[in-house]
Amino acid sequence: MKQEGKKRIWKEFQKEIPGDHFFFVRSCIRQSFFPGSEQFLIKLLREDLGKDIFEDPRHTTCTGIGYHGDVVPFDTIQAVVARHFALATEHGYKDILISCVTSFGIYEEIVETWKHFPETLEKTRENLYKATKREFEVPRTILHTSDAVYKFKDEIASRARYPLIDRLSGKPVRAVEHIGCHYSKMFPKYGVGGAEFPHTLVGMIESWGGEVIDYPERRHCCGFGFRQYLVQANRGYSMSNSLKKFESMEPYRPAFVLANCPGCTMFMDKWQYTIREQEGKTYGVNGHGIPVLTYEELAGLVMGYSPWDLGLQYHMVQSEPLLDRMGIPYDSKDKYLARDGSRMEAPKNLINA
Amino acid sequence: MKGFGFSSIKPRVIDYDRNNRTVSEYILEREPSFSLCIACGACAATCSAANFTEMSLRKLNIFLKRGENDEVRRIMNRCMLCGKCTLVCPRGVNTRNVIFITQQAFKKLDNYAV
Amino acid sequence: MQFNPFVIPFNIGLYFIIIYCVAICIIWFMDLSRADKLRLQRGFFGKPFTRSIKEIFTESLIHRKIFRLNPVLGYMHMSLAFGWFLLILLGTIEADIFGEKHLNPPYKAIFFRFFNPDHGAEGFARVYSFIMDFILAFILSGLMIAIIKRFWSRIVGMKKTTNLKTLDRIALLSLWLIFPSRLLAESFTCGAAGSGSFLTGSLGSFFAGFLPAEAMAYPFWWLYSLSLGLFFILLPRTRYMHIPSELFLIFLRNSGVRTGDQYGSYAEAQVYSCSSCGICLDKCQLSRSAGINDIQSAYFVKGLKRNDDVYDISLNCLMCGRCETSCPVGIELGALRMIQRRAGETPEDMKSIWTGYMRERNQDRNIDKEANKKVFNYLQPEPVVSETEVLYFAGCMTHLSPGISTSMIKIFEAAGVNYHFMDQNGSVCCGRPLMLAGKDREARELIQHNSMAIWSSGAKKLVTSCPICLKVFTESYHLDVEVLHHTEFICRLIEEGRLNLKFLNRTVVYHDPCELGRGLGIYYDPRMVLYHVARFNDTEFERDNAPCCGGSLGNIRLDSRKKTAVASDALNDLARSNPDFLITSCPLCKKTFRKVAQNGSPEIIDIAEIVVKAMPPSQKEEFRHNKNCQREVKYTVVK
Amino acid sequence: MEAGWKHQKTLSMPENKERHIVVIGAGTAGCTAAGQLAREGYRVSLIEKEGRPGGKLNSYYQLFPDRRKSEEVRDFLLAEIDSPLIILKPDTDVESIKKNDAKWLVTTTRGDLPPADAILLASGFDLFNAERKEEYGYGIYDDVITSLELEEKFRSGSILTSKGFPPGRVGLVHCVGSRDEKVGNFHCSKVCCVTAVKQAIEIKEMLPGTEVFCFYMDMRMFGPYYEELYREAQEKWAVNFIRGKVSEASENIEERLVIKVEDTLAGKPLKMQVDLLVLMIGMENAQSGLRVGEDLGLDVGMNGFFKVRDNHYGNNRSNLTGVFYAGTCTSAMNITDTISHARAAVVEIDTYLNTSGKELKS
Repeated sequence: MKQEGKKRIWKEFQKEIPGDHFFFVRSCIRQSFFPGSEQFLIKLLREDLGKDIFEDPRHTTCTGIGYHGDVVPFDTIQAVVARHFALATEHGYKDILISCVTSFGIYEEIVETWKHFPETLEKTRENLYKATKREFEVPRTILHTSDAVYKFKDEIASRARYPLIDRLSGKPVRAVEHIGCHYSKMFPKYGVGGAEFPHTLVGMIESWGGEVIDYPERRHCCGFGFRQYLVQANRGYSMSNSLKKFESMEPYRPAFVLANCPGCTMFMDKWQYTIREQEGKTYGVNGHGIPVLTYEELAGLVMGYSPWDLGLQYHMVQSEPLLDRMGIPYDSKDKYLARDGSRMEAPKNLINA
Repeated sequence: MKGFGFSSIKPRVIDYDRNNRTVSEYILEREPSFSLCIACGACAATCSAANFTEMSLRKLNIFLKRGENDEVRRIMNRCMLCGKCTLVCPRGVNTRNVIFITQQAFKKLDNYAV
Repeated sequence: MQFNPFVIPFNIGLYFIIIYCVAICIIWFMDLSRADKLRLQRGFFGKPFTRSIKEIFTESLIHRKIFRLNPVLGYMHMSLAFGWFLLILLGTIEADIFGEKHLNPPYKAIFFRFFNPDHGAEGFARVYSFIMDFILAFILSGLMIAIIKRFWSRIVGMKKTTNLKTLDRIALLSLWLIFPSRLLAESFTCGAAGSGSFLTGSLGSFFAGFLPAEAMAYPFWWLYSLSLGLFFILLPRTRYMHIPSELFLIFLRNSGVRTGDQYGSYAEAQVYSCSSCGICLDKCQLSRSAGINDIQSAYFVKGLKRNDDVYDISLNCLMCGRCETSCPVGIELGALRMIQRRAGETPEDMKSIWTGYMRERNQDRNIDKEANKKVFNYLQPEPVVSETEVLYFAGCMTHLSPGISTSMIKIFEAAGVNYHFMDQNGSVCCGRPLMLAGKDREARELIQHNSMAIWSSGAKKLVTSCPICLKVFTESYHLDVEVLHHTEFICRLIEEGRLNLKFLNRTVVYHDPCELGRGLGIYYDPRMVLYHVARFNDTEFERDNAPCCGGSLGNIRLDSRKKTAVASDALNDLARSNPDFLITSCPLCKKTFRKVAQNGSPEIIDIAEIVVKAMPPSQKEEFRHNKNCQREVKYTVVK
Repeated sequence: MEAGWKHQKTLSMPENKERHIVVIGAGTAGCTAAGQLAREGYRVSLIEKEGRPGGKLNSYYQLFPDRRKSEEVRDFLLAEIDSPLIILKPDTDVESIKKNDAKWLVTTTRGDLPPADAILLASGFDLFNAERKEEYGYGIYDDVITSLELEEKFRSGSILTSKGFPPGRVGLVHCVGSRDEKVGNFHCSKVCCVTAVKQAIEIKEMLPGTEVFCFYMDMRMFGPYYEELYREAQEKWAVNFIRGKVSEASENIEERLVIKVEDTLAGKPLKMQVDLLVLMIGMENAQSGLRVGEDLGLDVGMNGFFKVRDNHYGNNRSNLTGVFYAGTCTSAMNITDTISHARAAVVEIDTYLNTSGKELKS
């Protein structure tokens, strides 16, 4: 495989990422399943990098799940998104930083629609005004949080205390990345590196000292597919897609999966449990599962923050094997400490625990 | 195994590298015209059995060449060997013999003779 | 002197072959089905016996059929068979009259001259030895031809001759040696004794002139005896086994035993009765047009004899029946092939040569594991139709040549026939193609299905346009309706005056489809019809000698190029007289011929189509207004 | 619709030798036209950006359908332009073309040319840049190559994978950059199908043991003996044809290519490993030609090729009087059609220059 070939493509798809003043909108899944990530993102940008990231408490879900589940019509979701833009406009922000790839895709879709069909923009302005007396400007850039982390990946690398190096062999830790479909498959120009060979996560892993594996089913969807997982009977379809990916990555023995989409992260993490129960199989080395991390979690680890503060313990697949590899010290006792210092009951059936 | 109310689905994909294509080779060396099929479907359109079933010599041809043997088993015996297909084939494939040998081959294959 | 060691080889051979023949006949008899046993017994003490004797005389000795086919060949066979027969017969009588005592052992008759070099040269004795010499000369002349045929087959007007295996060669050699050695042996003896007639006598005296005849004679008597003995010993493993087995076969046949659909005594008797004369080779269009020279019946039967795997050979045949009609021994070659097709491939353990002397039976070759599994279970019963007089079954192939079915509809309408188009929306196959592929069990299912449909219709007549269907309807269906091919049906309509046709002033030749002609012997009706409508040209390629179009479903293996080759040769033959039309009465033949038709060749149409051409316009239109007209809208579009 | 030209054609009119025609591009079309023009007595300047004439023929191995060596045709072209009336200018690019009443003033990188009476644009085609079809990973996976690179392998006499082994299985992907809205090409490049069939046969000739697969959308065997070649590939060489456009390629752990394609005739997706993946890249209007066209103000059709005056009877004429087209700058063509088209162009020019009143009546 020729790296320069990929680099050539990455050059073609470089997107403009502003360095400061982000209007932050959250992800439903992330804040409920691994809140540590978003928490750390804000800390990272505000405190460590000293950037201005603003979050308006009045902002809501983008209703994307409803939209893809065919219960929210396009006009409605346009209005909801427009409302977020209005909030941004009110606070004078031009760059929206979106925590969820689904939302990200929807924002892109809507902005593109407005570009090609200006009348829909007018209609939305009208709808929004009627409903909320709010007005808005279309933001300058639409960013995914992974874009922001990508932007500062080298600064993070410069503060790295535990770079992605295998403590035993001294070799780079080998990992696979998974890009959410709605990040760049719909509009390659919005994704760093385009649709076929996105650079977002590859860039992070490589600049933090790791090595990325390109495996046959890399491009394949994790199976999240709203219609599939929303109906219990259809979840087999959803799971089979993840299964396909794991089967395909297994021979490469990846140390972890890095994903930039809430849905992908959640499902590739949780399906490993289901698959173990149903097929009796796990895909990591010596019977372990493969930890699935968000880029914030990875950044945190690299920068030396405590895995429990980052919320790694809330994953189905526990990351101890990875921590050992990276030589990150931890104390499993502190995993489930409550605010008052008392220990909470640990969850059952975890993998790698 | 726990009851999840769902389970994983067997992939539909034709895994060319895993499939067993010995039958196709068996046929090819006995009926070379087998290779000439362009899947125009004339045979399937005129087929007497296709009136009543999903029998399609066009598909049979493809499935054989891909080694999708279960698919072939499913339909091959529906043929009445009436020979209309042979008359309409634009490539002069001896279609009747193709099916005839296919049935023969699977008899052997299923007795582990092929 | 009544004995001499040199007769021993002959005796051994003779007694071996007699025992063998008796034994095999017993085995064959035992293997017959009960019914056949009874038939044979009844046959043996009844009219069939005399018929058999007559046939044995005309066919096995005189070889009448071969004579008709090819006089030279006929003479050759006759001289050898009949001549030898006379030689033995008269020899025995001779030994009886002139010998010292009556009732001699067989060798006495054969080597009579040796034991009685001279029994007088006057009166009756002189005449008798003349006769004996004459017969010998007769045989030798035949032998001469045989030898010539072997090396320059064309001289006797045969394009091809069977090629032999080693054992056959030895047997042949010994056969060839028998009579020359007898000639020389007798000549020397006579030369020494100064006896003998025009052949042995003169030749003997000539030799005696410069050779020690007395001494020379003895070795030749040895040679004579040896070659006889060897010939007899080898007989069962060579084609000459046909001589004894044909006798048995004739008895069986005349008492009404038939091949049936399983391998058994009759089949085996037939196999052994094949003399590999090779007459079938010239008849086979595959050798002539397609350059296939290893599947002809002679080779097929030989393969059976040797227990080779002849499955592929059996499949690679048009089943046109040309060889069968020409076989002088009257072997049911088609039936034998069908048995093999049903049996499938010959398992290895069946192929051993050494089972030769006491051949294994292979009835139970075809054990089908899923024998009870239905394959066409998807067929739904046909809707019951209202009372009709005639049920019309076009057949699969006719649907690819709709000119025929539309013409038939016109004819029905014109003649005011109350009919129902049974397979208007596509037919369920009649089952014949499956049978031809040796899949009788599957065919049965289709037969069952169609039978139900036909019964339920309550029709009196079943008319089909496809000879293939017709064949299976008549032979394998058990129907309470009269089954007719459309040629027959049209013929009747004409004879009943229900169709008035104008005479087309065009010349036509007729091609007899295999299944219709040789298959079912329907030769009269199509010709009757054609006499009515056009100027009928006879060709030499008619009736039994009609060529196969090459498209036959009988051949599973033949590829399309070779089919085309067969078709175009056949078409050229038929079209020699440049007629306006080549008429056939089989949709498959029609399509096959059309494929190879040049712009020079005649228009190829079905008999039904020319009949429609011959209808006066008024009648052509009539069907539109006819009361019986069904689905008139559908059929107003015939142009 | 414009009125036809007056038909008063005569062989090599005496005044022709005063006339000068600039032919841009010395490929198949350019050389043929130049030669024919010289035969008609015209003075010709033949401009070629490459070092030598012959165009793409210099890089092909054998030509379909009769598999003759491409050099043969190339040499025929060289013979065509071997004439005192033709001045060949290799390594030369057109800088500008100005119209001065009836004359054309052509400035090249090697100085000005004498005023020309007509311009013949024979700038030919560029092959589609396979990198634009990212999903096939051309330039990323070592064993993904283009049809042109395969031709070079044929010329070198050995077909090896990047690891230096003869490939056990080769896949040929039709319609790469043709009939593909995703890369903005709606047109069919016509010759790729038959090229694929030809190359499949050539692979089989060199490596009889190799499995060869053609992945096609439609088999467009438009020319004489193309269908026969297709049949030969199936019958004699056992080349496999799978109807379906390859969707993506990737590498497995043995670094063997894995391709995904919908087997549209089986109605199922198909997954297969191949050692070599050949992309049958299509034709696009040459960039060099487009630059000239832009400079002149020539119309470009929606397929990116130059727009001819009339698709049926004016397909050598441009929207400018005195500027003519020959060959693949107007549409995808095979060599046979290109040569005919070039010859037709000469007739057009000749008729144009020798009819009363040089202006087009339209």
